[in-house]
Amino acid sequence: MRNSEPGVEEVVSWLREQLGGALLEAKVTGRRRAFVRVDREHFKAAMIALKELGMDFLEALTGIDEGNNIEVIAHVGRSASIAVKTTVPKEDPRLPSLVYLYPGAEIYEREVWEMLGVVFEGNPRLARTFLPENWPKGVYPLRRDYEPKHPEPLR
Amino acid sequence: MALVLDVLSNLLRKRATVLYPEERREEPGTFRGVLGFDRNLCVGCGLCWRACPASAIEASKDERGARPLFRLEKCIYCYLCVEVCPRKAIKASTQRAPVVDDKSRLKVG
Amino acid sequence: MGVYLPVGPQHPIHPEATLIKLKIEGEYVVDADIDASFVHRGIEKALERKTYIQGLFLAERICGICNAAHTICYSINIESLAGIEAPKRAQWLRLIVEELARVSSHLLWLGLLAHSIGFESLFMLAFRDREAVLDLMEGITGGRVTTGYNVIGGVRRDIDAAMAHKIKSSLTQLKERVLKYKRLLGEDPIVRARTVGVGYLSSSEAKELLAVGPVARASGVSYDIRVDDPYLVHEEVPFNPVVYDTCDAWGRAMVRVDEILESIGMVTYALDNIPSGEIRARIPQFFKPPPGENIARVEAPRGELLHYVRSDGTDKPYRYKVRTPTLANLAAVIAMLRSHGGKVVHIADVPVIFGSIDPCICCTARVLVVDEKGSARETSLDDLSARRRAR
Amino acid sequence: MIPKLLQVFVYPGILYMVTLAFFLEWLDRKFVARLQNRVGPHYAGPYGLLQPLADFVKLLTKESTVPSGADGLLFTLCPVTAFIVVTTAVSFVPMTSTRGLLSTEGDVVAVLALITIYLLLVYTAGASSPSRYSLVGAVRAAHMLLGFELPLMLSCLSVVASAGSFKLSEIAAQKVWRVFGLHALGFAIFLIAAEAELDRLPFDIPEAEQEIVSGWLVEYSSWRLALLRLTKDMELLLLSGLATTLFLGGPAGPAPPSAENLLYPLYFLAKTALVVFLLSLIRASSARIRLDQFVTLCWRYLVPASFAYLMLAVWVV
Repeated sequence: MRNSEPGVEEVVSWLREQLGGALLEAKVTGRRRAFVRVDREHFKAAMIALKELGMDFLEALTGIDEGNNIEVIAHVGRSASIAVKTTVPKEDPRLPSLVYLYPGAEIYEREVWEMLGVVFEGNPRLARTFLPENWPKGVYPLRRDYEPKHPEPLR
Repeated sequence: MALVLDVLSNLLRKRATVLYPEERREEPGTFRGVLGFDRNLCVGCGLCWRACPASAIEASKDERGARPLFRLEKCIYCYLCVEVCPRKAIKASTQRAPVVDDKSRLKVG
Repeated sequence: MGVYLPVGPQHPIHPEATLIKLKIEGEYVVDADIDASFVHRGIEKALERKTYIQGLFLAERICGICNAAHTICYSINIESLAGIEAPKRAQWLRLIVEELARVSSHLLWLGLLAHSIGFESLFMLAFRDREAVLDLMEGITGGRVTTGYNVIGGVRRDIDAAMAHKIKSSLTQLKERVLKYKRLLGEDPIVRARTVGVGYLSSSEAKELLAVGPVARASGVSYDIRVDDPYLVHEEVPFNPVVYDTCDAWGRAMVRVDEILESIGMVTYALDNIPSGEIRARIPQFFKPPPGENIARVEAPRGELLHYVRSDGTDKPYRYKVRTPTLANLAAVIAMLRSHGGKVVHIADVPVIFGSIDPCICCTARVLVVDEKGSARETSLDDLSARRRAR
Repeated sequence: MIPKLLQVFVYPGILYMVTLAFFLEWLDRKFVARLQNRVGPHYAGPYGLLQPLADFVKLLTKESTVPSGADGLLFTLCPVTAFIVVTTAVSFVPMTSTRGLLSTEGDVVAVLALITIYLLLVYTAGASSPSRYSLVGAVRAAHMLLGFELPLMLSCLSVVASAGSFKLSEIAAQKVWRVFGLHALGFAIFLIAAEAELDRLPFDIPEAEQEIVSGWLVEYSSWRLALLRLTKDMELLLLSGLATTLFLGGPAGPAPPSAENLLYPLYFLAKTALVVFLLSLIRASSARIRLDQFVTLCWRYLVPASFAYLMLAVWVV
């Protein structure tokens, strides 16, 4: 018994209808895969539109360092997986938090914040979870400019 | 309490544990084990040490030219080198990694 | 004023290297937070430095128990990125090994559940029965746990008739054992007393907190990637997803035990109807997929696993994201650990609740731990105890 | 005088009790292992017989530490007094003949009192060390005390009522098996209460590894821990010996009068082994219940059942 979620084309057409011009790019790359790009201001509107359509499951938040800006991808959907992409300049990496839409996203946002430095405004607890306690502030390991030293043996 | 009968039935069953040093577990014989290396087949092309994900193969030389030197302590037994070697000089085996006290005995080839 | 009790990373019995910070009043847990920063290995950063073929063997070691899931997800991800299609027989073989890995992972979890409620004998018996499945895995793939079986383009070894017969016979024996455990979970008064109503997660909470896998399916959320987004030959192998709606640790136990029975059925069916043919599509020596990005999703034993790759045309991925099921369930488990809404959580329930999501923290923590200031390791220990005293 | 000293320290005395305690621990570990399809102690001595002794000696060689912030005197005093208390209790139990090493009027009450004193020592031992885990363990031990104390005592008193005497040696002399028919209830209650008193599964709540590491034992090391573990073994000997005397008709058995003092210890051994077998069976087939569930189990089922058994023992049997 398949989940009662709409198909890929239906979602993309709904987004096009809801966001109109703000939807910069939308391509369906498989039976259940679609990549959609919006700019920063309409990221919140796009997520609300998806939630109204019944896509109530946020799979993951991916952060990618693209030189001078950081791309954040929100993977939404149980059977069809829609990737909502948006870019954020490195000097001012701020995005509205998705916690009020998906309370479980708090952990994903903490991870992207810790690894890439994208601040999600409105996240109740942007606390350190995955990096060790003595990790220096402001160093984001998943950024391209970060060169990991091979850990020397303790003794 | 529902496990009482099952637990009592274990009294009649032979013990499941294997007393390791004296007895050995009979193995299916398909284990991906320690690498073997045949120097005469090897032409020193270097495909193996480029392919190794754990950089466990060192490029070294001997009188006959370039040749790989396998470090078993880093090897993860993924057998990429076995597949990539054009001359089939690297041999598969089902022998488990040896437990040694000095690292020099962990070099193969 | 609660007392702060750390169920710490070095807890001798705690299966995973996480620090659960509990605020307790008497025997009741009032608040909880999780710090999973103790076993970070930097898989995602390392994957950016390895070629696609080498990266497979790193992805395989993200998690010890569900490594079939990770390798299948990685291979499918790169294959659809590069437009390669694994041969039919390879997809059937992948399905068999994946379901066998699920059986071994769920049996391991059953042992750990028994251990967390102090049921020593069930722990011993579950692990004894799991040995049969591990021997099968070694027979088919050459490795008990780190199988190295799936590669980009197909699988490495084939299953011949003798091996198929051996699988079927030992799985039928295993099936009786698992049916006995299922009856035990249903009838044993002490097991029921320790799991029924423990770790309550209502189905609305499960949806909100984005729970996945058995945790979601035990709370009435019917979400199984093998049904919703089939990736191997799941359409051709009949199976019905297991959904319970008791929303508690007992429900999760029953979901996992039923899934073992489902998987045994799938493997036996697959062995009878497997098509013949090639098992591996050759890929070029220096493999460079075209630039682009791709998402692969697999139903790992713990839940839905997502791999995302972004390639820039070179032989190394530009970015490789792995989101493991335990990361998705972390938010749900924090909510379960707090006594809320009339449901009181005892200290004795903490291992059961945390164990009920079948945590695999090594999967979840994947970024390199690097000491910037050389001797940081020593200072952090004093710093850790200093902070504890200050609290 | 010498034979008396010899008796107290060697034969039916401390040395014999300690070897018996180690033997029972070996029996229990070996039996639970067999039930779980394992091997159990195997390497120390023939069939692992010397394993408990090996553990004891190994612990003695370890460095003995007293945690800072612990109440030093109490921390050391508790293991020693606990051992003395339990050893005196064991000396009441008739092991080699129908008369124990010590035997006075009303020594059933004395044994029960000594058991309660031991349990209070468990609480002070846990409370005296500063670690959070031992504090939680100690409070749990005290909490459990309220649960199983009453059923244990009532089942003993019911046997005293049906035997008509408070002296263990007289009860043992009657050589009456009180296990069949109505007495099976009393025997079952005693076994469950004994399992709880020995902190063994399904009632090992004060030492629950998974939750509070090893409860009140967590800060103890080397000789103190060795002594505490020996005391636990002695307690196992005490309770199974008590069960033999009260319910299985003491160390008596069909034996010609001349070979009596040779066969009685063997009978005692066989019957105690039977009791340890039953205790191990309970341990091997159950999970651990929570503290609140334990207290409800005691007060809702065990206590009324033991009262009922007391009534029956007095009027019917």
